[in-house]
Order: sequence, then structure tokens, then C-alpha cells
Amino acid sequence: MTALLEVRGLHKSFAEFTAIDGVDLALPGGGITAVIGPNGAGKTTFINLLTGKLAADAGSIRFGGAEITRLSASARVHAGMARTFQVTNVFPLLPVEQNVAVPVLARTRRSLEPRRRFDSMEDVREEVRGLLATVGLGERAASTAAVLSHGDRRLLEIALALASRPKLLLLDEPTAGMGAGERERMLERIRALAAQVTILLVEHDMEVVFGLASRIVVLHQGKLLADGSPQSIREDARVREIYLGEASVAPAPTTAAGAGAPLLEVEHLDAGYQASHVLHDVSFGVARGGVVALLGRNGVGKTTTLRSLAGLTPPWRGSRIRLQGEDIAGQPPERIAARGVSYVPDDRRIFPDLTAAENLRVPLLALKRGGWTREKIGALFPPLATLWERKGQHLSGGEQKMLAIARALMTAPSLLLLDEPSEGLSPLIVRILVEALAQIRKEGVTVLLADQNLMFARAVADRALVMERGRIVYAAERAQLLGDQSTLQRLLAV
Amino acid sequence: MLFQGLVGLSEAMYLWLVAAGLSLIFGVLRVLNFAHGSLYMLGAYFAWVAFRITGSFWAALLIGPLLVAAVGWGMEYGFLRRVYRVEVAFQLLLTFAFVLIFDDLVKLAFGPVYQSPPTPAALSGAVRIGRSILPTYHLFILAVGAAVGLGLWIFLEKTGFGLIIRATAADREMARALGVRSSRLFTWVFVLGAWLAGLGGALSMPVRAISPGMGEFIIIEAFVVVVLGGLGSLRGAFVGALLIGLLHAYGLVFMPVFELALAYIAMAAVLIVRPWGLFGAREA
Amino acid sequence: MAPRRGISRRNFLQSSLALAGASALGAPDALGAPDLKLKKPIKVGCQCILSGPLGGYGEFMRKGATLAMEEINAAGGIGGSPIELNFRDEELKPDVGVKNARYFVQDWGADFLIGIDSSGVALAVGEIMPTLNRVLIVTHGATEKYNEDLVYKKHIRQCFRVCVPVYQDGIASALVAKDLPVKRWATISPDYEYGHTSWKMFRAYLKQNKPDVEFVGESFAKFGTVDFSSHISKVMALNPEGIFSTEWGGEAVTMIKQAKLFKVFEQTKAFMIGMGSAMDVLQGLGPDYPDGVWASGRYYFGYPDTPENKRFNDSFKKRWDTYPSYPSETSYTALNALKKAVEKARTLDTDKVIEALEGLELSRPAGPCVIRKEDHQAVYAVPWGQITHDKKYPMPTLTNLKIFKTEEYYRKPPFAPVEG
Amino acid sequence: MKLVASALLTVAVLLVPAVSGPFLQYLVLNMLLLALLALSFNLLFGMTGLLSFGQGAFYAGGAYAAALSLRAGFSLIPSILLGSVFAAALAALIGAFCVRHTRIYFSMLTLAFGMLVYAVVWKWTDVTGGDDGLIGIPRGAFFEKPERYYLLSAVLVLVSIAVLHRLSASPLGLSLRAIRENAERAEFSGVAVRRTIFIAFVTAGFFAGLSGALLAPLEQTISPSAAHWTKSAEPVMATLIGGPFLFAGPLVGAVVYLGLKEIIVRFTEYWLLVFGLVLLGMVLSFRGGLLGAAADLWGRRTRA
Repeated sequence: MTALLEVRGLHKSFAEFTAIDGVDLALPGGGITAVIGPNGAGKTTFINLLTGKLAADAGSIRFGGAEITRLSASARVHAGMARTFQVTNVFPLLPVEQNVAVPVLARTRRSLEPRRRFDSMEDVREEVRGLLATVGLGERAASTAAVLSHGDRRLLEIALALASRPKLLLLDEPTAGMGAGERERMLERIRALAAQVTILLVEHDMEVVFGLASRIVVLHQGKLLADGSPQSIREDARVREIYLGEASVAPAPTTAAGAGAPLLEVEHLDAGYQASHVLHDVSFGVARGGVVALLGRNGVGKTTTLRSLAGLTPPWRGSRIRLQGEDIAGQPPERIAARGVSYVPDDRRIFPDLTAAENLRVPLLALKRGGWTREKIGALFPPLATLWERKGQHLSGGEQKMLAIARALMTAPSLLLLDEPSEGLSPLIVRILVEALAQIRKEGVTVLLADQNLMFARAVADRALVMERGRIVYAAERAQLLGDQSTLQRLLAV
Repeated sequence: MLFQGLVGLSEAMYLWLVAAGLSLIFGVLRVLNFAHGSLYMLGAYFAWVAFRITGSFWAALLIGPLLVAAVGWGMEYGFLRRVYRVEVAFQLLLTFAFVLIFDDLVKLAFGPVYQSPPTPAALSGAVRIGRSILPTYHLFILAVGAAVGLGLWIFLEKTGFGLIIRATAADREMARALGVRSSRLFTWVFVLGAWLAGLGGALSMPVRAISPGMGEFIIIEAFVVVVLGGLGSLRGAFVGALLIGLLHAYGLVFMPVFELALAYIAMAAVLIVRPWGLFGAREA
Repeated sequence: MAPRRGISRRNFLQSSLALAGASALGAPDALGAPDLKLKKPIKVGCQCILSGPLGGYGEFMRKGATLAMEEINAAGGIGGSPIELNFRDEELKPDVGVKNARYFVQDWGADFLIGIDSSGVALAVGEIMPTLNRVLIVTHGATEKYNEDLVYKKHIRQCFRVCVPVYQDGIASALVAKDLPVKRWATISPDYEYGHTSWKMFRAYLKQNKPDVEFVGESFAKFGTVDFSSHISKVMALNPEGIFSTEWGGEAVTMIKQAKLFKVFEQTKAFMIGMGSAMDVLQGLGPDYPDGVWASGRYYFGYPDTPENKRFNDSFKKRWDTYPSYPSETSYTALNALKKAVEKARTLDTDKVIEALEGLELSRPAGPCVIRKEDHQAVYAVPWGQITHDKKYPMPTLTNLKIFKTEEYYRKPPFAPVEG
Repeated sequence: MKLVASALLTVAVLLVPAVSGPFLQYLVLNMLLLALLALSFNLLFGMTGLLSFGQGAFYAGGAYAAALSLRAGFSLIPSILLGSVFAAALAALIGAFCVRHTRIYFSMLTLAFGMLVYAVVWKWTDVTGGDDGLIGIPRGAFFEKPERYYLLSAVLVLVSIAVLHRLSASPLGLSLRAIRENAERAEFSGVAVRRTIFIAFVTAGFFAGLSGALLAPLEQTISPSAAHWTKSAEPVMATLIGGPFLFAGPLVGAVVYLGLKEIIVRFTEYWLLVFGLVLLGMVLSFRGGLLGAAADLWGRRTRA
């Protein structure tokens, strides 16, 4: 019997970056298979290749025995492959029932029918009703999709995918950004679905993965690292290492922080995007001169927390963010920057056409004040010292990361917000970074960083806060970070 | 035949000045300013008024564009900034309303008759190139166009303000997170763009008839140039303007039947092959 | 929505002042106009280009028509009924022209229509005149198709024209050119029917009169050309001895200014421009207008030297503080022709007025004139002349006027196709 | 409610010749033709999210084809049909290039093709009459009477509006809205996005062509300005004024646009100024009225 899905030698690169590097995979059909891997492992690219959102550079994809490597996305849907997206992807201004009617009509080859009213097609209506009932949205049929709660919209997306009556359903982080109740509901739905359709799942939430999957595939740096039962994956040393980080980074000696009033106080921070409620009542403080790490897996709200602090994602009403005692919640980003908060996004956001030196000058010019010099930066990040005249787009990922941090330091901020500083970096660069952070705090800069890598946090932070699903669930002081890490490992590892 | 190209290039310089402002504004503000041709018209009228008062072409060249820059400030500060968050089509409609308003205001103020002060004596000569004669004014325009190109390049590449503009054009959100006050920057960029259009108009004053509605003939060509070169790319606007100038000059000689359509054929061809234009950034 | 009333009320005082001037023109006895008991007021719908770069033409047309109305009303109106005018922008678009005409007749209640600057609009509006059944007197649109096709061939009797058609630009020009020391001619003209037709006529009639001429090049500029440099350099590369052009309005101004920069006037022996004596071009170029350029129009304020013309110029200057351009004279004449025809027909009935207009003889500012019966074209002479700068006038004027007999250049029925 | 409104509209439109003078009748017909053009434009814009700046090409295509057919001696109704079909064919030709583009690139490409058509019409004098256009377009003895022509056109426009309305409520209409909302999701729902846009493009071309084909015999003349971008801008303005998100938006907008212009020109020669100020006010005061409701909806979407 041929496999439902058979992938051979799949390969995809973007410019110089190889996202998927020769992956082979066969799914016999039935059950739930989970694809996991740390950030940047290539999971989403893999799904995009399977479903035709991206064209593969090499390799073949066979589905149900037929070659589909060159088919358009919609043709693959007709062949029986449906998917959901990492970021909720519905038709926001259409009512829920019309959302679902779109794929139903497409499947029954009536998308282009111009003469009949679609709302008078009884069979369509009935099927839409059935699908909405399946995902538990029967009550919301007439609502506009945009006003649904985040969890409901994710369910709607699943209904959209199911409407194509797929043989294979690909779910990209179906529970990302969900509250506990919503997540439970979603897990039940997925479990129930598994009886009818083969499911391929990409997920960060290990509770979800281990609660659902019968088979787990681990991707790392575009390659298939491990493939097996949940139990075998849990015990795989290589998998542990890529998730918790290299043990080789030694913890740096840190001075005790926290003298005087806290620099930053966050109280009841709620934030999100449209109807998606990401942060729930987040409260914490950062002492002056300290390094605090926000830990947590992908999609738990770390980035949103930092963006809210930087003013890029406005906090919702009732949130309080005090910097040196003054409320900055809801201020525009440039005002917050002027108050001494610098932000380094996880995707670096280097200005591609500007040279490294010019990138560094932007904040100096914008805020009309100096602080650090290029020499000081060069001492902090030696690899940058020879690259000043190179354009941002021609720097490697690690160089860009250093440059992004350097750029944030130029105006001598009082608070540095670092999103995923260690992500995707070589051990050498990580070591440079650890040393640099030690130096930075010596300069009196307070750091709040968000990372997935426990080892990195251990090396640099004197306090760690663990986030799960938009909430802070655990706080570890330096002693706990260095000492018993079992709780942290449970929260962060697979 | 080379001479014909030179003439085409000199014609292209007016287009370049208008297109440069249009492209700059689009690159930073993401607004397609339909009224940019009207700013060119205002440049010509203001320069003419300044000329009548001062009697000096050079003073007119200085004052006219500055007054247009002031109008640009009013447009951005008073109106455009209220619509940055609405759909592009409505922004286009807003700037189109300005086209209508400026046309009639100019007619109210100056009447519908043609105005055309004499070409300044210092520039009304000509130089002989082979068997052909090139007016000094055309050389002057070529020099001014090149100088503005060079000046803009220096301004954008070598000055702090230029750096901020480039950074904001590339990534508005990140620039703000680094402290760039974008709303003020938008105003200044619009003012600069308006000044460029005004300069184009002021330069055209002594050699082209000034009349209400004169901006409408240039705005669509400026759109073509900007789209051809790549939206938001100044280098693209420069090359695009030269290309249209040359196409026009040589098209007249070799394919006069197609003169009307050449610019559009070029635009359609480029868009089909490279939708983001010759020098534009490819959008994901 | 009250329609815009004629200017008469607002400017009643000026109208009274204009009274004296009016007495000499049109009506033999100003205050003694017969009371024909016609409807009051007599409404005339005027359309012309009022917006955009060519808006100056409409402005001159309006000034002429308004002056005529004020004079006629001050002298007792047409057969005792005052005239009321209403102006609309034709936007140079045929559909707008058609809509305006329909509005005037079907909604506003116009008894007559005058105006129209664009040939295309004139043809489109002319075409629907049988439906509207009003007399239309075109005052600027110059295409020969209007009189030759619409009136003569298709018998649309409602269409008249009081301005000289393209015969002036294309045929009279050839009569001037045959005596010039030029054998190699080239043109820079508008890339539309008007430009092509006048160049074709010019070549055909010049060749007839002077078989050894050569036509070495042509460059046609699209409507809305803002720079003629490429056209000039293209044509000059062909080494012509004379340039013929039918650019008009702002484009004529731009073209001549730029030709001057390119030293075209030094390099050629003659430069002819059909609409070059239009007041907007004279004023627009001012001191920049090179001496010796051959120019013409559909009327030139300095010709003829008659009391009628002098009076017209004087009252026009008094009223508007400018010299009249040709659309001023033609629209002034259109209203006076209507007055004369209506008073002759003693009714507003379209058929009767048409009969009265056919063959009507007028003594207009531009000189004696007859409206031909066959094609409803007003026949009168307009001079060609050379640009000069006379201190007496605030703008360039014409000298060395050349006036031809109208029989020499007005095409006649049956309008054989031009061979060219 | 909607049914009552459309019934009233239909009756009112059909009663115009009986109760009004010829000019009002002519003006109403002009409004209907612009409404049809704007509705066809909005099939792409409001429904599919693609701002076409070249609908004038198809409008002119329909007008010229119908005019040539009439001048060749064919009778009115087949000529009108022929005009629309020709416009649809032209749209198929141009659409094949345009459907790959989105956003401003789509707008600019349609502008380029529109102006190409304009240039062809202007220069191909032998067929199109060049800049003078085609004049003396006959519409046959029976329809020479304006009321008859009005009724024929009004019925055709009303039927087209009904067809477009049905289309907007059909699976095709839903697919188009889905593409507007989220083209990627539509593709992954099994909707062949480009083919669907192509069909919308050709359909819009057909109805734009019908509008033009009805205009030519009405004016009895057609000129290149019908293909110029300024003509293409009219349905854009009408739609934006009326609101792109309601089916009736372009219809209301067309009536407001032409009505407003007609009123303004009766009061002042400076109609550009007044009209510009009115537009300015409309764009800036989104919050109220029909336009405002639509714009709010749109604004929310763009922030999404």
C-alpha cells in the first residue's frame, strides 16, 4: 500500500539561507503526526512546501500516489490536502457561515457559478451548518469573522480546512495564543477529527504535542533530526540539547542587582491584536541594573510583551507600564525611545540598504543624543569592527543580530529590550553575546530579554520569568537558575 | 542623432524633478500624490509672481519653489495626515480634490491667459554642437537636473536627515522604535517633495507657457516614470525620467505614429515583466 | 436650482454706457428696433472652453458675447426682446458639449446656441442639431467637415459658422508661402485632425502654385505637449528653409519660445503660424515674439481699418481693458447675426431664422461678410501678416498685411477632396 | 425593504419619460450609464479589492464597436450586444496580463493599458475617426424617439443591475469577496484565484462595454475621450463617493456625482473649485453618511 504522503529529498533555500535541506518523510495515513523543532528549524517552510504556498527547489512530493510537486495550491486542495495557518487566516469581513461556504463551493466545483444565490443552495447551507457544529461554532454562524474571539477564529479556520474534505489536514500551531479553556476545546476537536482524517501538526506547545501525537518528527536547521514515538523523542539527547541549549555556555558572574526603586514596573498588562487576546494580566518588575529573562516557548507572548513595552503594540486599557515611576503605557514608540527604552526585535530589522555604520547612526540622529561610540561597540562585538561600511542586507544573521543590539545601545538606553538574542546563532557568537551582555550591564543598562534557550538565560540573567499562554507562570531567582532547574526544564523542554 | 537624445534628456529633467518628489513622498509616506502636477503648476505661477515683483529670474527661481514648499506643508499638515490610515483609494481621491481646487484657484488669482516672462538674457544664447544648436537654457536645465540629482544623492546618502529618511522608508516601525518622530518627518519629506515639483515648475516658467491645468499633462507622465523606475526609488525616478525623455525624442524620429503611446507601452512592458519597476524593491 | 442669469443685470450700468457704440453696428437705428413681440428674454446658450490650459479662449469668447449682448440689449434687444446668455464649459469633450447643448435647449429653454472651441465638439453637437432643432452658430471650431460634411453633404441646416475655417490656416497660408523665398518646408503641428488637415491643404495648394517646393519633414505633437524641444530638433535636423505650424494657444506660445531658444528664426527664412495672431498668443509671448513671423487667426484686431472695427475695438477695450481676440469678434458677430436674422424673419422659428441667415450679409468688425447658403459658412477675409513690435501697443502686432480675395482660398461646393 | 426600494427605483426610472422633460430624461440616462460603469468597476474594486484605472478602455471599446456596427447598418440591439461582447473580448486580452498583479501594480497596469487603447483610438483614424471620433451614429427609425431609446437603455441597465446584484450574491460573488478579504486563504480553500479574478475582469469589461455601447447611440457621437484616464476616473469617483462596500454604493455615487456637477455648473464657472471642496469635505468627514459607514468598515479592515 502506498503512503498517503511521500516526500523525497525536499529542498528549499531563500537567498543564502537554506530553510529545508533534503527532507524525506512518509506518512502512511491515519493518526496525528507532529512536526516540532526550535524556532527557525524550517517547520512552517516545510508545510508551505507541502501545500504549494512555496515552490520546492528540488525533491518530490507525492500525495495519494500522485505527483503533486508542481500543482497550484488550489489544485492540491482539490487533491485532498487542506491546511490552517500559524497566524489566523480567515475572511475577516465575511460572516462565519460565508467563510465556510467558500471552500464548500470550491470543493463542489461551484466557485464560479454566477447565476444562483449561494444562500439558497440548501446542500451548501446544510454542510456549512454541519461543519460549524463539528467545530462548535453553530451559534456564531451569522457573526462577522473579525469579531470572533481568537480561539473561535482558529476553530473557524479548522472548519474552513475541513470543508475541503481533506484526506490530509495540516495544522500550523492550532493552539498558538489560546487561553486554557480554548486550548482544551481545540484539543478535543483535533482528537475527534483524527478519527476521520490524517493530521500533520506543527506545534510549539509540548503539552499539546504529547497530548495528541502518535508520532513526532523533529526538524532542526532544515534537516530531519529525529522521527519516532513521543516516548523516544522525549528521551532523545539531541532533541533535549536543541531545545534547552548548549550546556557549554558558562554562567557569567553577576553582581547583585536591585538596589533602589525598580526601573520598570509592569502591572496588569493586557495586549493583543484585534480580537486575539495575547497577554493576560502580566505583572512584573525589573530592578535597575538587572538582567531579567522572559522564558517560554514560541507563541507564549514574550514578543508581544516586549512590543507593548516599546510602544509598538499598544497595551489595552487598564494596563500600567511605569518607567522610573512614570506611566508610559500607550505612548508612541518614538516617545518611549526618547525616554531611554531601546528595542531589539527578534527578526533584527536591520535597515537593509544602510551600511552598518549608518544603521548605528539612525537612533543618534533621531534622538539627537550620543552615548556609545563606534569604538566601544567594536570592543563589545569584535566581528563588527571590520564591517562598518557593509550594507545591512549583506551581513550574516549573527552579524545582523550584533548590529541590532549595538544600534539599540548607541543612545545609552536605560532599558534594553532584547527579543530572542540567541536564536539561530552559532556558539561562537552566543559566547560573544554573553560577554557583551555582562559588559552592557556593567555600563548600567538594565536588560529585559526574551528567549527560549534556558542555557543562555542561565548564563546572563539574574532573574527569569517563565511565560505560558500569555501569562507569567513561574519566577526563578538567580539561585534557582543556577541550581535546581527541573521546574524550568519541565516548562521549557519537550 | 546623438543630439536628438541630448534634447530628449533636457526635456526629461523637468519630469525628473516632478517624479523625484512624487517618488520620495511615496517611498516615505506611502501616498501617491495626484496633486504633484499641481504643485509643479504652482511653482511656475509663484515664480512668475516673484519675477514680476523682483524682476530677477534668479530671485524667482529661489522664491517660487519655497512658496510651493509652504503649500506642501499646509497640504500635509492640514489634510493628508488625517488620512494615512484610510484606504489608498481615498488618499488618491483627496489629492485629486486638490488638483481641482488648485486649478481653479490659479485661474481665479491669475486669470486663464498665458503667462510667459522672457527667457533670462544670460540663458537665451545657444551653443553649436556639430551641425546642431543647443540652447543655453537646455544646458542649464541639464545642469540643474544633474545638480539636483547629485544634491539629493548627497542629501540622502551623506546627511543625517537623509539617513533618517532612508531608514524610515525602509522600515517605518523600526525607525519609530529607534526614536524617529515619523509625523514630523512626513511633513518635511512632503515639503521637500513639493519643493522639487515647485522647482520644476519655476524652471519651466521662462520657456513654457504657464496656464491653469498645466500640471495635468505632467502628472500622468510622472506616474509613468515613477512606476517604471520603481515606486519609492529615486534612482528609479531618475533613470525612468531619462528613459521616457529618450523614448520621446527618438520615438518622434523613428516611430512618430506611436509617440502618444510609447510611454504607456514602456510602462506596461516593465510592469508585466518586473511589477516592482526597474529599481524598486520587490514586495513579498 | 436657478440657472445662472445673464450678465446683463449685474452689468446694467456698463451696458448703458456701451449704448452709443452699439448704434452703429447691426441695427441701423439703435433705439428704433421694431417690437416684434417675441418671447422675452431671448435665450442664447454659449459654450466654450472655460477650464484648463485653454481656458483663455473661452474667456475671450465670453467677453465678446457679453459685449454684444450688452450693446444689443441697450439698443432695445432683438426685435424688442432682450437677450439672455448662459455660459457652460465644453471641457473640449464631445460628450460634455452634447450634454450642454441638450441642457440649453431642453432644460434652460435656449432659442439659439453659439460658441464651441473644439472641432470634435462642433461636429458632435452639430450632429444632434436636427433633434434639438435650434440654430447653432459655431464661433471657433474650424474643421472643414462642419460646413462641408454636416451642412453641405448631410443637410443639417441648423449648423452655421461665423469664423473662417481651416481654409485660412491651410490655404490662405499657401498663398502667402508661394511668394516667400523658401523651397524646403517642414511643419510642427498638432497631432490631431486640425493639424494634419491644415498641413495637407498647405502642401496641396502650395504645390499647385509653386511646383518646385519640397516638404522635407513633419513633426506632430500630441495634445497637451508641454515641451517642443524634441520636435524642433527633429525638424531642424532636416534643414528646412521654412517652418509652417498650426499650434495654437499655450502650445503655440511654448513652441515659439523654444524655437527661439533653438535659434530657428535665424536658421530659417520664414516661419508661419496659423493661429499666431490670436490675442492670447500675442500677449503670452509679448516681447519674446520674434519679428517677421508670419501669423494669422480668424480675425485680427488691426484689420480692417473701418469704423465698425474701430468701434468694436474701442468698446471692447473700454469694457474689458484688453484688445479682442478672434473668439471675441466671432461670438460678437454671432449674436449680431442672430439679431439681424431674427429681425429679418420677424420670428424665432428655427426654419425661418435659418432662411434669414442663409445668404445674410453682415458688416462685422472683421469686415464685410456673407453667410453662404450652400454650406452656411461665413465668408470674410482675414489677413496674414508679420509680427512686429509697435510701441503704440502693449503687445506685438502684425505688419505687412496680406489680404486675399476670399474666392481664392475658401473652398467651394462640391468640395472635391484635397489631393495631398 | 430592499425589495421595496428596488421596486420603487425601477418604477421611478421607467416613469421618467412620462413625467419629465427631455433633458432630465437625458440626465437620468447618463446617470444610469455611469451607474452601470461604476457598478462594473466595483465588481473589481469593492468586491475583489482591485482598483482598476482603465475601465475607460472597455467603455470606449463597447462604444466604438457598437457605433461601427450601427454605421455599418446593423440594427440597434444587436449592435449594443456586439459592443458589449467586443469589450469583454478586449478585457480578456488585457485581463490575461493584469490578473497576476495586485494593489497599486494592478492599478498602474490597467492605467497603462487604458491609455494604450486611448492612443490606438486616437491614431487609428481610418476606423475610429481619430480625434474627431465617430459622428452621426444612427440608432434606427424606431429608436430615434428619445423616449423609446431611454426605455430600451433603462431596461437594459436595470436588467444589468439585477444581473450584477445576483452575481454579487452568487458563489462567484462570494469567491470574489473571499479573494478581496484574503486571497491566500481563498487559494487554500480551493478557489483558483487568478481564474476567478479573470472572470471578474471580463465580466466588468462586458458591463463597462454595455454602458459605452448604450452611450454612443444616445450621444450619436463617440470620441477618444471615452478611453482617456479621466473617463476611467469617473467610476472610481462615483464609487468612492457612494461607498464601495454596499452594492448600491456606486449607483448612489453616480447619481450624486453627476447631479452635483450639474448643479454646480449652473451656479458657477468655478465648478472645479466647488467640486474639489465638496470632495475634500467628503474624504475628511468619513464618519457620517453612507460613505462614512463604508469607509469605517474599510478602515477597520486595513488595520487588520
